[in-house]
Amino acid sequence: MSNNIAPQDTDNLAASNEANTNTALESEQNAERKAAAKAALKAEYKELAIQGLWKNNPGLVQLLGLCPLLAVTSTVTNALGLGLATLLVLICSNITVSAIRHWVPKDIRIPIFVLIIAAFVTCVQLLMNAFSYGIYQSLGIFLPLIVTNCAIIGRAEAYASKNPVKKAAFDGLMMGLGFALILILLGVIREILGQGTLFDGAELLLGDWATSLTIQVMQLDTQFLLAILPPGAFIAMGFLIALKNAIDNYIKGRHVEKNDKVIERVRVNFDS
Amino acid sequence: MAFWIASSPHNHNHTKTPNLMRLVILATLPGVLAQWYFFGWGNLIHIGLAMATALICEFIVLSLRKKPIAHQLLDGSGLLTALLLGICLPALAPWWISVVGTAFAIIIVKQLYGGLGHNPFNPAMAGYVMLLVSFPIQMTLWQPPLSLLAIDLTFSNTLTTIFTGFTVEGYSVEQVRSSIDGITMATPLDTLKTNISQGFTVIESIKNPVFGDNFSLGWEWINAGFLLGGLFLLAKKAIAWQTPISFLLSIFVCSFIGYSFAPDANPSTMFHWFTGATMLGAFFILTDPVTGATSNKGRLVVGALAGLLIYLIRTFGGYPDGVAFAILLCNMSAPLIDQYTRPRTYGHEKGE
Amino acid sequence: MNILLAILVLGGIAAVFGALLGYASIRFKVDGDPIVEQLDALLPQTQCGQCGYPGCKPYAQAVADGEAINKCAPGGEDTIKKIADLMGVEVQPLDESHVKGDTAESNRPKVAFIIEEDCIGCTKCIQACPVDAIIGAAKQMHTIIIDECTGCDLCVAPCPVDCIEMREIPETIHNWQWDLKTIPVKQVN
Amino acid sequence: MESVIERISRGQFWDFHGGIHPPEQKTLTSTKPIKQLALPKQLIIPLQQHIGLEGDILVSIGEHVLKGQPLTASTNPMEVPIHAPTSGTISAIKMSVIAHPSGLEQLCIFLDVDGLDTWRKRNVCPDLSLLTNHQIIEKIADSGIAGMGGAGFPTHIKASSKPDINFLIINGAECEPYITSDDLLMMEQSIAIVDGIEILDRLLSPAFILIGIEDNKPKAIRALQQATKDNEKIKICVVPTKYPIGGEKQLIHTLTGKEVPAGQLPIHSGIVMHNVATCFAINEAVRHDTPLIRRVVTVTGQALNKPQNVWALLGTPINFLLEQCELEVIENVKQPVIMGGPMMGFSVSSEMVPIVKISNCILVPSKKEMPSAFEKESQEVECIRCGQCSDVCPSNLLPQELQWSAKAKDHPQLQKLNLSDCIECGACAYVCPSQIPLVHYYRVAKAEIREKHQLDLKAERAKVRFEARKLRLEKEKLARQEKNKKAAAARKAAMNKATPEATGAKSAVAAALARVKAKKAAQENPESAKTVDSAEASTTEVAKDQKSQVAAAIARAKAKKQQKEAASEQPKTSVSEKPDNITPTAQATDQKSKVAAAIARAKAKKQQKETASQSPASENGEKTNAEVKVAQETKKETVSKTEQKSEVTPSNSSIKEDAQTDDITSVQTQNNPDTSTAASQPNAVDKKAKIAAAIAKAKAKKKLKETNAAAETSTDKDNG
Repeated sequence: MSNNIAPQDTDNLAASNEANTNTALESEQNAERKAAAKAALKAEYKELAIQGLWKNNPGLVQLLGLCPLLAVTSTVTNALGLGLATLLVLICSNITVSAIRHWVPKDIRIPIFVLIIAAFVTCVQLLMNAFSYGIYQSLGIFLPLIVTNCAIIGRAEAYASKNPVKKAAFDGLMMGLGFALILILLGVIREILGQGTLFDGAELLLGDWATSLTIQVMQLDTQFLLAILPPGAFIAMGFLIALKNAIDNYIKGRHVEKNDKVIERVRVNFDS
Repeated sequence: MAFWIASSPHNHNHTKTPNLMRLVILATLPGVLAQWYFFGWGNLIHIGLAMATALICEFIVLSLRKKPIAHQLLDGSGLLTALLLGICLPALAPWWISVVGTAFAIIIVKQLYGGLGHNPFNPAMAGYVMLLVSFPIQMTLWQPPLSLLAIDLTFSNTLTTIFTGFTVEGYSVEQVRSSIDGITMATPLDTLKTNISQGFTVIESIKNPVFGDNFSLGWEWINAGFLLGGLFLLAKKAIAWQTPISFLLSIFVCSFIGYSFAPDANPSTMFHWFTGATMLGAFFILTDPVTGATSNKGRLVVGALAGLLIYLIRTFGGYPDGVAFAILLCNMSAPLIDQYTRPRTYGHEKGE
Repeated sequence: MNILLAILVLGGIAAVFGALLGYASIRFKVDGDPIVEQLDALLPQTQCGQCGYPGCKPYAQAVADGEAINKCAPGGEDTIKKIADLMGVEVQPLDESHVKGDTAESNRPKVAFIIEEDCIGCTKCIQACPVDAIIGAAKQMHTIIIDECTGCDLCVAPCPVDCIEMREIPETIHNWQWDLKTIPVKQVN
Repeated sequence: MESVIERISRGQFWDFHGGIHPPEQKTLTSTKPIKQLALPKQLIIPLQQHIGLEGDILVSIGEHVLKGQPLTASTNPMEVPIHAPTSGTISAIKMSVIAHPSGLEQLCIFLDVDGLDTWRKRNVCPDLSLLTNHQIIEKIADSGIAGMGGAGFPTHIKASSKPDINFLIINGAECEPYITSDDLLMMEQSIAIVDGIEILDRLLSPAFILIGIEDNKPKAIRALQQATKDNEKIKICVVPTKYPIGGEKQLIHTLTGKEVPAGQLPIHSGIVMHNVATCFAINEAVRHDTPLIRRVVTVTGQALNKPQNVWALLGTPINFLLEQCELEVIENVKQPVIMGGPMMGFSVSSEMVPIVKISNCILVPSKKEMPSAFEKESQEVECIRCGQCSDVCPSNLLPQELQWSAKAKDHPQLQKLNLSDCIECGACAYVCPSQIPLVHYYRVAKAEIREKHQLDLKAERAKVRFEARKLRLEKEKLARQEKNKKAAAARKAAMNKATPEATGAKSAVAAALARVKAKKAAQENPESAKTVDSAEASTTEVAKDQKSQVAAAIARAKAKKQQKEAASEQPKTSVSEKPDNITPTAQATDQKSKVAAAIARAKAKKQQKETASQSPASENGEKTNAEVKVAQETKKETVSKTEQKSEVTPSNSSIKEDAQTDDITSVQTQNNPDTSTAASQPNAVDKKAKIAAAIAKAKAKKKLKETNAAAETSTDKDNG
């Protein structure tokens, strides 16, 4: 659940940028500093992206929000719908939480986060109700349940409440994308195994033009019901996590680095 | 002279797990033969298919896990799983049913949990339940006993039906399953359930030819075969007596209560004992040591619980035969039961 | 009217829960920080300083304050696991700079030993020993109380004549651990 | 109480949980009488043959001992003496492999048998009523009797009278397969056994005496019934044959229906149990003044041509027994030799392992009869939780769960599952279809738990010492500050008032100092003129010696460091062939060596001066040191004396290690011929010679380095 990115404030960087002096030398130095800061910032964003999409993926690693993850991924369309909704809520809530982070008392931050998230979820729900009623219906209860999705409140607590708006937004985007990707991947697996199709019912989400998106991957005589039922989702999820760990181990095995075995020791003495 | 160093005891009674497995496989023989006699070649073909699949799957997983293949492949546990699954399948189910079921049982239920000795669920039953849940149509392709069939089910006919869905002469599975009167038939349990839900009494419904002269044509003899095999295992002390005895007693008590309250809607104990997979479950599946309770008291509790669950599922549940579900539920509760039925150690007060 | 009722009800609920929370915060108040004591109990008490802190207690304090849990080399994986359990964090492998070697031999418990022939009685090791396991006086030969030595090897470095070395505790039938593989099997004739 | 006896007289017993019926194989040996053996050539007598502690050795190498003469003695009640099993000469006292599953060595006395078998003087006691109970117990203790059933608990402790003993149980239930030593003893020596029981009866005065004996020993039962027919108090209880009914707890439960509460001894429940062989030994000791020097050993197994029971002297190496029973040695085939029975015995690792007080059987199975003892590697497969192990466990444990926890090293869970109640009977491993060596897992786990416990204790002690030290250092710091303050104040005061009194005092002190100096000089001159190898090596000399040693040690250490540095630099220079690289390093070493040599020289000079001027002043200080030296020379006595005193343990241990250090230094010095003279004879060498050696060594070093530097590339010559 915890995030390994150390909270860093770029506000003071910006401040230092404003305090430019006129001397050529200093401006040169400033430019250098700027470039360095930019590079650092870039690296930081890159790290955020890696964390969200792979290393700290909310679905695969943090195992957050499993309830909707397993419940609605029977088809790609449903998965996409919920993934987008979650993504939207995550970005918006992260931005808001980050923006008001200096004014939120520590003791009541959780209720406040929940209120913010609930507000955005309601917005998204209303939007979906208005523009893609079909998917709104097929997602059912899981749409309002986004409020209780731990991934969202987890990011608000672990990252957004400690970092500036821009980064929080990016973090929300990446985490949301990571979550949505897993949803879609699971949806693909389950839909192919269960029905042999892909994007079945995409028109519910994307409009009538999307009817043509539906692909018949393979012709099944009978549905493989297990894949569509929740147990199948659990099993598929287990395999996805195993695959992710296997890839990680493989990468780790290739980068075995040897650190110097230096022990910094302290003399256990008190008279010094 | 050189010396062997070993830890005591230096002697052993020379029993081995593979031998135990082989003994259990051997004990299924009467039941399997009865099944062949009454229902034809279908189950034997499925057993063969399942065993081949089991060996292949075990080989693949064991080599992936870098385990001693020769040692574990032939320990008989995988074959036993395949055998039990093959016995349970409907005789005319398509070939891929047994392949998918066995692969699921071996790879996911057994090996992914760590292989022999580590699986919390009985692989055969888990595979069966998976099939039942996933492929309800194929898994109800039960065939009435040969004597009631209009079409002669020879070996070749059965083989082609399993692989293509049609007999050599071109009859479809549905046609094969029809009786002489042209009515599609189901198992006695299924028939009874349907009839009772339609308002027939037990007496009325057992007039259906699938019930035969006694409780259920063919099935009673298959169950008797498994009972025989089970008694053989008991005599050999290969299985603990507590589980099957308490299981059968529990069914007896439940059905007796049901029968005495509403004889019209509840069949007799003998019907419960000798239809479906009761005896197979009692002596071959519930007694699987890996997934059952280990203490004697625990075994009694597990058996009783399984009996109760089977009765409840058969009487009130959505499936006609609840053996597989009941056993999986018991597997789940076995560790908890073990926890609370630990024996008192010598020299300790109770509960110390 | 309805609105008013709703506000009243919600307000009432809020008041009740607030009171409950307030009571709980008083009733279940945790005095002090017992976690340090618990951590200290888990550490092996070799007082070796390999973690970068002067003694086990300071390291326990540091862990409680958020220091990495994987710095105790004498405790090894076992201690790390216990600390992780206590702190509710992930188990980490032993800090790489602390890994001494993979062989079982290098991880066997050792005690310091003074080569008395070479000892000049400088008392430097006595000052270094965190548990007072060395006895001796200035210009007198020193010796180690084997039973008290924690094997921290802090006394090795200060010795000006290199007369202290770490030796493995010899195996006897009293501390033998049923490791049948190590028994030498003799081939006679 | 009555009901117990009623039940027993009806022949009804309680049944304990579990148990197995392994093939008995007792007829291999039970049909032949106990054989008397010829004397072996050499006996190896371990000092410790029982639970408890080693005694102090009474004999020395080369001493001739008589049969029955005690070899060790002690005052500790947990120590049991050992005796010479026959007459002969002590040829060695050294470490040797003993009868222990670890195959580790322990101190043993080697006795070369002279073949005469001469007894020491014995006081045969025809009438026991002349002896007090205390005397009898003393006799038992002096005869070195320890429980002969297997555990080896000192018998005199168990025989000391305690109030309210309900049951004295005599264990004749020899339940392990193959073993028939007690069976044969009961057949042949039933009268003596019953006499021994009567002695125990007198000592303990129990309410009932029960002899538990399995129903597979009909001859022994008949013999005992015959021997006890006059004694109403002794009841012979024929119990069903089942392994492990001969276990103490199991037999108590079978006979009395009582369970010994966990963690308690049977004595707390008013029950005392003795083995039949122990009863026999008690009778021998008390009536015939014969200490425990021999016992019946079953030498059996199908690998032997003549399996039989023998009277073996304690200390007989097993290869002698195997020879006597005609072991078929097959070339290049590993043969398990098991001391004890097949269920609980341990395999021995050497043919020189001696028979001890607890060895009741030597089992040499053939591959056909016990294939599992010949398996190359463990046939272990995964546990399938069949529960057979818990069905046979006599302690009603859950072996399979214990096994999982033992593999996972989950010690709290193991303790929760009562691992400590496991009697290691091996029934679980015997029936396990997965061939899991369960007992071995438990033993390892038990050892780990024990060690963990000890480590915890040690850690706790270290913590306490650490805290104490912290406190002490802080206190000292405060005290020092206080002292400094006071001293400063005093100095100030003294400076301020320079009274005549003060100056007077000062001059008096100065005069005294001068006098002392003069005296010192007077003493010093003749002393230093003398050659040091004069016989009266006084304390001053030792002191000087010490000083020079210090110097030598420093010089040696420095030299070592140099060597190391040089060694570490060598590869560097040899790898890189560029001359630029070599020059600076060579110069650096040169400089270092120069500096080191200079320091060594300076120190040596200083030492010389100091020793010349101030030895008497440091006389007192050095005295203790001299004592240490003396102690080193007479270490044997010190070892034996200091061992009991915990305060001096460190010095004791250091002395023990002394021999080793000598070796090490000599090894070091061999590398460096210059120092060898200085180091190898630390006590006798002239200090000047030593200092000279140190200086010479340093110089040699320097020269070597210089030549190296000059040669620049030829670093490989530097072997110094």
